[in-house]
Amino acid sequence: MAQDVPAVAGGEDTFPKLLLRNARDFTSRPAMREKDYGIWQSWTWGEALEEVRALAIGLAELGFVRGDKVAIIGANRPQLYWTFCAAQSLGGVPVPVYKDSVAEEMAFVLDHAEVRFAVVEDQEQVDKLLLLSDRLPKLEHVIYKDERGLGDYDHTRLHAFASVQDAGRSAIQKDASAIAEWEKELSRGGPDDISVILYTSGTTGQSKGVIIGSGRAIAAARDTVAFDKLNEHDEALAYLPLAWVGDFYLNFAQAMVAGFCVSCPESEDTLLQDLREIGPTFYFAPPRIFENLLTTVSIRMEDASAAKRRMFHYFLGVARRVGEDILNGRPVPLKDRVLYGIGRWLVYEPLKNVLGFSRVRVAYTAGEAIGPDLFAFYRSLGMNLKQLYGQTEAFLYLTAHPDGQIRADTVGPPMPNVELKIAEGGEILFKCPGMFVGYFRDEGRTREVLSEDGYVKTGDAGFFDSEGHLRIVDRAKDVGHLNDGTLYAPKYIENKLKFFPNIREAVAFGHERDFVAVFLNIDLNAVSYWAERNNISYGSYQELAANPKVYDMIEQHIVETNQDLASEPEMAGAQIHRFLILHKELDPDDGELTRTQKVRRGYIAERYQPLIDALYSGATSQYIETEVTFEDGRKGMLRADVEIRDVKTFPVAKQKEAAE
Amino acid sequence: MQVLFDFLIGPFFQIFEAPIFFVEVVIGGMAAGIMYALVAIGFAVIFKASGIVNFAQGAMVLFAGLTLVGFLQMGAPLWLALIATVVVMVALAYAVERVVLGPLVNQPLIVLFMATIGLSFVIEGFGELAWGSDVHRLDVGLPRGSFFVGDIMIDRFHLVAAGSAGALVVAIVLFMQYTKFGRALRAVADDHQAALSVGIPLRMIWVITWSIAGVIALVAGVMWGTQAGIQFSLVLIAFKALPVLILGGFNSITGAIVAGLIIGVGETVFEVYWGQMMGGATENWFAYVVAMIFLFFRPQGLFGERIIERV
Amino acid sequence: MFYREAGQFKTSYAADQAIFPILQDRLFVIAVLAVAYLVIPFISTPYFLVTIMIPSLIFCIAALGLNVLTGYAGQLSLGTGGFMAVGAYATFKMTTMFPELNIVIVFLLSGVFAAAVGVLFGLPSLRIKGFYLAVATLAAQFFLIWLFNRVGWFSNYDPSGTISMPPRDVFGIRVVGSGAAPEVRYLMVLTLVVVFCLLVKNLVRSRMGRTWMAVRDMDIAAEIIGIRLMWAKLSAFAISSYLCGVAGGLYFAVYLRTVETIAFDVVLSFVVLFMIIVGGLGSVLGSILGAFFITAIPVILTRAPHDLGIPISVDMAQHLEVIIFGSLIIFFLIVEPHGLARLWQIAKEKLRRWPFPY
Amino acid sequence: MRAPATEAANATETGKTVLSAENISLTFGGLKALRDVSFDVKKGEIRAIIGPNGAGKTSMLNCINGFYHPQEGTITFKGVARRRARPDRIARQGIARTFQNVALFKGMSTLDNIMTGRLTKMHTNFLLQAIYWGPNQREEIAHREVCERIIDFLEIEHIRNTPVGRLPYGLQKRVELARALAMEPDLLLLDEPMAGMNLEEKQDMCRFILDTNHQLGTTIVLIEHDMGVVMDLSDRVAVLDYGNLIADGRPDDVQSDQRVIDAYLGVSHQ
Repeated sequence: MAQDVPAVAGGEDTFPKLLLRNARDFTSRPAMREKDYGIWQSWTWGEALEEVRALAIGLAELGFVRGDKVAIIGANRPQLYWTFCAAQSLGGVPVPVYKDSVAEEMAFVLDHAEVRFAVVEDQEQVDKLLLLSDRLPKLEHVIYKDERGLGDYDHTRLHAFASVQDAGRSAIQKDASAIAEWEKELSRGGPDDISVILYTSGTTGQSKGVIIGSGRAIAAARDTVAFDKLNEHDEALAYLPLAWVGDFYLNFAQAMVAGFCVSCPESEDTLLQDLREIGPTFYFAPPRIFENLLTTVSIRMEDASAAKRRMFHYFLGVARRVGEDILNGRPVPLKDRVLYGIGRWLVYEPLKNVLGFSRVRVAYTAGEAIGPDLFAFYRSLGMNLKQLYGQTEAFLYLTAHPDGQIRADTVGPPMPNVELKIAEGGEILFKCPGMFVGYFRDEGRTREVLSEDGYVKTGDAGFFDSEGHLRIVDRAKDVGHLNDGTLYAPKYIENKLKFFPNIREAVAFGHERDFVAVFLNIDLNAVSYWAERNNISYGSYQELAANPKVYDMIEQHIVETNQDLASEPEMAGAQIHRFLILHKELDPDDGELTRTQKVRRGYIAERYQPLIDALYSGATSQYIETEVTFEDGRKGMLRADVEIRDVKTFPVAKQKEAAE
Repeated sequence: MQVLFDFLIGPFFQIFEAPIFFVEVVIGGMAAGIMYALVAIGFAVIFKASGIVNFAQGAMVLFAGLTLVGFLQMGAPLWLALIATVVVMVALAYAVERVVLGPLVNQPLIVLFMATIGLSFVIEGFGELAWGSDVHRLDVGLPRGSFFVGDIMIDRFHLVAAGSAGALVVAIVLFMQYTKFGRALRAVADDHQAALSVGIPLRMIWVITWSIAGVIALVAGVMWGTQAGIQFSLVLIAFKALPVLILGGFNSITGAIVAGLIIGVGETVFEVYWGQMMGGATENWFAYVVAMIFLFFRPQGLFGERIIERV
Repeated sequence: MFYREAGQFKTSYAADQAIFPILQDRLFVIAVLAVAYLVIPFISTPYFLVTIMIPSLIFCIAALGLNVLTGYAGQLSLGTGGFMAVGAYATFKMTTMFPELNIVIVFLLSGVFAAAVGVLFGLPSLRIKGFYLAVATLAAQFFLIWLFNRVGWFSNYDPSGTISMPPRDVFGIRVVGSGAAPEVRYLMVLTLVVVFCLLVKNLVRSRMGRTWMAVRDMDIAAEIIGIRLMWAKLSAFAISSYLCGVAGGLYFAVYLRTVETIAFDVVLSFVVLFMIIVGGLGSVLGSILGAFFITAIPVILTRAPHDLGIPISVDMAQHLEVIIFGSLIIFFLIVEPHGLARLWQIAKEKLRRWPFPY
Repeated sequence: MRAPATEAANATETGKTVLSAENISLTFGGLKALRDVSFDVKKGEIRAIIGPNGAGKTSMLNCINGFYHPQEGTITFKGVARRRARPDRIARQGIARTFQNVALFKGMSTLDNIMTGRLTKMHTNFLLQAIYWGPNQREEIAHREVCERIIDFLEIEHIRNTPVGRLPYGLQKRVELARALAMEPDLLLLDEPMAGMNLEEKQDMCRFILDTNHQLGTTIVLIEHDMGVVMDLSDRVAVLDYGNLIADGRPDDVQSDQRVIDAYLGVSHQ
């Protein structure tokens, strides 16, 4: 592709400069789209430049000067993306903020970032800011994109986006040199400019403002653009939160570098429809979304005629069997090739079409571990779905799957120009092109995350497998050791278990113990469905969970898990020796899970102390009484004899056989 | 000039020159009119009860006629043939209710109207399939020939026709007035809830109306048959009932009779005194054009209630 | 399952309002046209062209016309036969008076006469609706037939009132009259159908179409949004009769070639009415489907028995035909009041959603 | 920061009279629907007509937009007095309305229904329409844009292409309002815009009516049973009872008017 040579090789070191380049090289190619008034309103790079310029000059008219911070709050809208660029062009710093963050949070960020300007989407955000106005002395101007309902607000500090742009345009009208002025101001920008400050809601305490330097950001973006051969002919759908590094990276930085077109959906409720219409060629989504899509697929199929259903599942079976191999060009018997061909016509392509994935060339998922089956499902349809691992501090990419070496259980090898190393204790450290400059107004914590030799601590634990692919194991602080010193990563094991549809929750123990043992929750839906087919009758979750047949099934799963673990030298030591199925479902109401469904290991450990003791005392069953809270808030006592089983473990495999 | 005279004045001279002939023409027209009225009454009854314009009425006339002839040809005595035919017509009514009206119950009337167009094809085709499509003579021994009142010749058959029409009307009126069903029918005409309150299921009422229409069709069939023989043209002649209805107003039986007479007389007189100049056969369209012009000025017909539109 | 709509997004209202917004549909239509123009004329027998294709196509135009009036503007008409007759006799008179006049132009002009007559007989629609109107239109039907039958001038004083089409050429090719090749006649009619379908489709998706549909769906509401009922209804009558007129001209000149007025009697009106009921009221596609369906049925019914070797007398077949006709009408009114067009729609939706049921 | 409703009211009180009805009397056969009713509508205000069932509210609207022709009295709209004008004429003069029981075109999609509101503003002749491409398409698109603005304004994007017949009642009412707005009327008549709506739908509808009045500056006359709504929305209220105008003025005054109270108590058993 000749066109994207400039994209990769060009010397621009700020995004506004890239904008100028794109406006020059891709003048009439689409830069942005937004579903509005029933059609996809489009802006070419040429028009985008005009919009940004008008806005920038308009902002300058309002007194925006180099170094000013502008908060950007709202859904994915072209105007907001332009604001990033306009601010940067004036040497200002965009600070995107999660639009649904509570007033408290918002107040902190805006105050901490010392924003003078805020560009927001609509009345809702304006009202929020007006509420906080007395706590934000530095905030001078609020600019809103959507004029609805704001007609009779007091406009001394409030401006309509359009009016700001008009101010800019009339300024240009008055004297054309304004453009030159602006471009001069723009050209003063350099690689050391701050291109954005991204506030990460840190797992602990106040959120931190990650400073991304513009030179580094562009360097990083260039690497990844080249890595996936993105170019101005690609299409992306911008639906991720503006304030998240991913969105800024994928839909702003990469778009600027590669010059591809970014489309903004009409609204959250029309997202799927819009996705289908646009049919992006470059797509990113967290596993959760892929999972939901798959669920809706299966649900909708449930209502199809029996024949159709059989056909559907048959061909999905075919795909599961040979899809991956065919895509990776491995030898496959002719019969299967033919079947896959038919399946592609009858199921895969139509399915992708309905989901809007027909044109996807590169798709990424990241954020959390993705279930192998889920991953395989999309891969086998012929969709190039890959995983990446990254961080805000790294400006996203650290590792990613290169085409052709895709594996569900790894996040791929390091990206070009990324240096990774594993500290003892397993924590992953990195140096990379996009590496952050520091935390805004927070020297202390900046120093904390930097290792003395200048590496950044990710806080994640992981290891490289035989093929040089990185595997994320757990949050570093959660990683522990068995008494014999072998590495033990609860989350890693729990995830492996949770990928079985029948297992809802898993809680692993083993830190400073002799072996790994787990509590399990079965997935009531999946297992009850299974129970019906195997005509097992049961009255309650407790009854079903205690059923020996269920135990057998789950045991099978755990054996498989052990097999799997055994094949990974680093993990082999941490195979599961004993397990039990809890007599009740872990429940936020009982404080066992966080509201976001994360297990509270510590609390569970003390609450079920007797069971844990039993796990390590070798008993085969244990009586326990638990206090539970019912929906209506009443409390009650749950008594049960919980069975405990030993599980077969496997010798450490010497070296693992080819990835399957 | 001459043309104007021929059109506007000439005919009246003729009338005054030969008044007897004129009277006979009028009587002939009345006779024809009664025939139309006989068919029209069939329409009216159904419309009154269900608001449906039963386009198939003409086909029912044909069908009834064919069936009667069919039974007679099988050698059945007249009375038996008549009863059998009535039975058939009732069966037909029932079938229609089951197959056509039932499923279409909440559809707009215009849809039902179109359905009856289809129905008329089915009935007609069915009748001819069963009894053959060639012209059948029908002679149920009605008096033929004519006698003189003064200088005016009167056809006995016409009297019979008039008589039976009258009888039919009286019968229907009595039925409406003095029977439970009749009251129910009137209720339906007003509104369906009321009908249900009378305690007769709507569908039942429809069967009954259609049966009545069937019987009327039979009478009409006999009359037409005796005069012209049973043949496909009956369906077309039944078309004439439509303008008659419009003139008379759909739900008025008296209206149907009066209008029938007006049309009958009108078209005959027009044909005799004016039609010739225009190449004849004007009765093919006279009725419709009259109806059309009439509708333009009085959409609800002579005896129909005013149509008021609610907003 | 053939649809690949992902990525087919509209960036302009023009694209969004296209007749076939979906790529696959456009391809399908092109394919159909290609077959109609490039394949059918060369592979099919004259019998097939003359007994099925030509009449079907001609009726497409008539059905289109009636559909404008009844399907879109909601004015029920039983006068189609009459209006077609106007077209037929206009064609005959014009082409005999001015033999030099290009026959295609003659066809198009004869529609104008029909339109005028249509407006005249449409006047009652200003006062009356639905069934009443139907009867009023019967007046047109019967009066017109009578007129052409009785007034010798129309048939150039042919004793039996029959008119027959003299041969005419276009660019040296014999298109009508004796010696006109079926293929040529077919292609000419086909072209006219394609053109008229396009024009009508454009009309009904523009102001006019919306005006008609508004009047059809609720005339009171139509009035309060400023629609002049008279104008709306008469325009529907005019355009409808125009199309019927053209169809009538073709029916006479291209299909029958020699006709008596009886050919245009009320039965013809019903046949066309059935076409739009079976095909689908208020749908251009429906008009086409209906026309082919209703034209094909008799041919099939008359042929089927002897093809299947069932001994069945001719008039037996006729009666069956009549019955099946009627039954179809009732069937469609009950099962699918929107006719074949709707069935097609449903099938298409299924394909678009494939493999999902909804 | 929102300007209090009273201010807006004051602003409009001074507005000049758009429509005035003088001594209107309407009778059907024997029944007197309206007895010598006079009232006026000022530019930019929201005018409510209330009253017990059968008080003649709808008849009043029907007189205003020409369905009924009062036997006595004159209606003056934009300074032009008129008698017996046809509804479509009046519509073209700039009066739009919605109905108590929605009067949408059931056979058409939401968008087409709204587009019908533009019919009077479209002018290409039928030949150009038949050709479509060219002037007609330009016109179509121009008006489509207007309708899309309205769709966006009333937040009905998601049902743009749904046949209105399939919509729930609440949405149908909204579409009907959209169609009326598409006519860009000077005077908008709303006949019980919130009848049969749940609370949420009512709140939305209130918002839309206010926005219409504030942002588009449309003058509105509305009939409504929900007293709360009337009192919040309207600048002035006219009260009808058995065809007589028994009170007319600011909401709070009317509310406290004895005859009004009686009228309502009087019909409470109905």
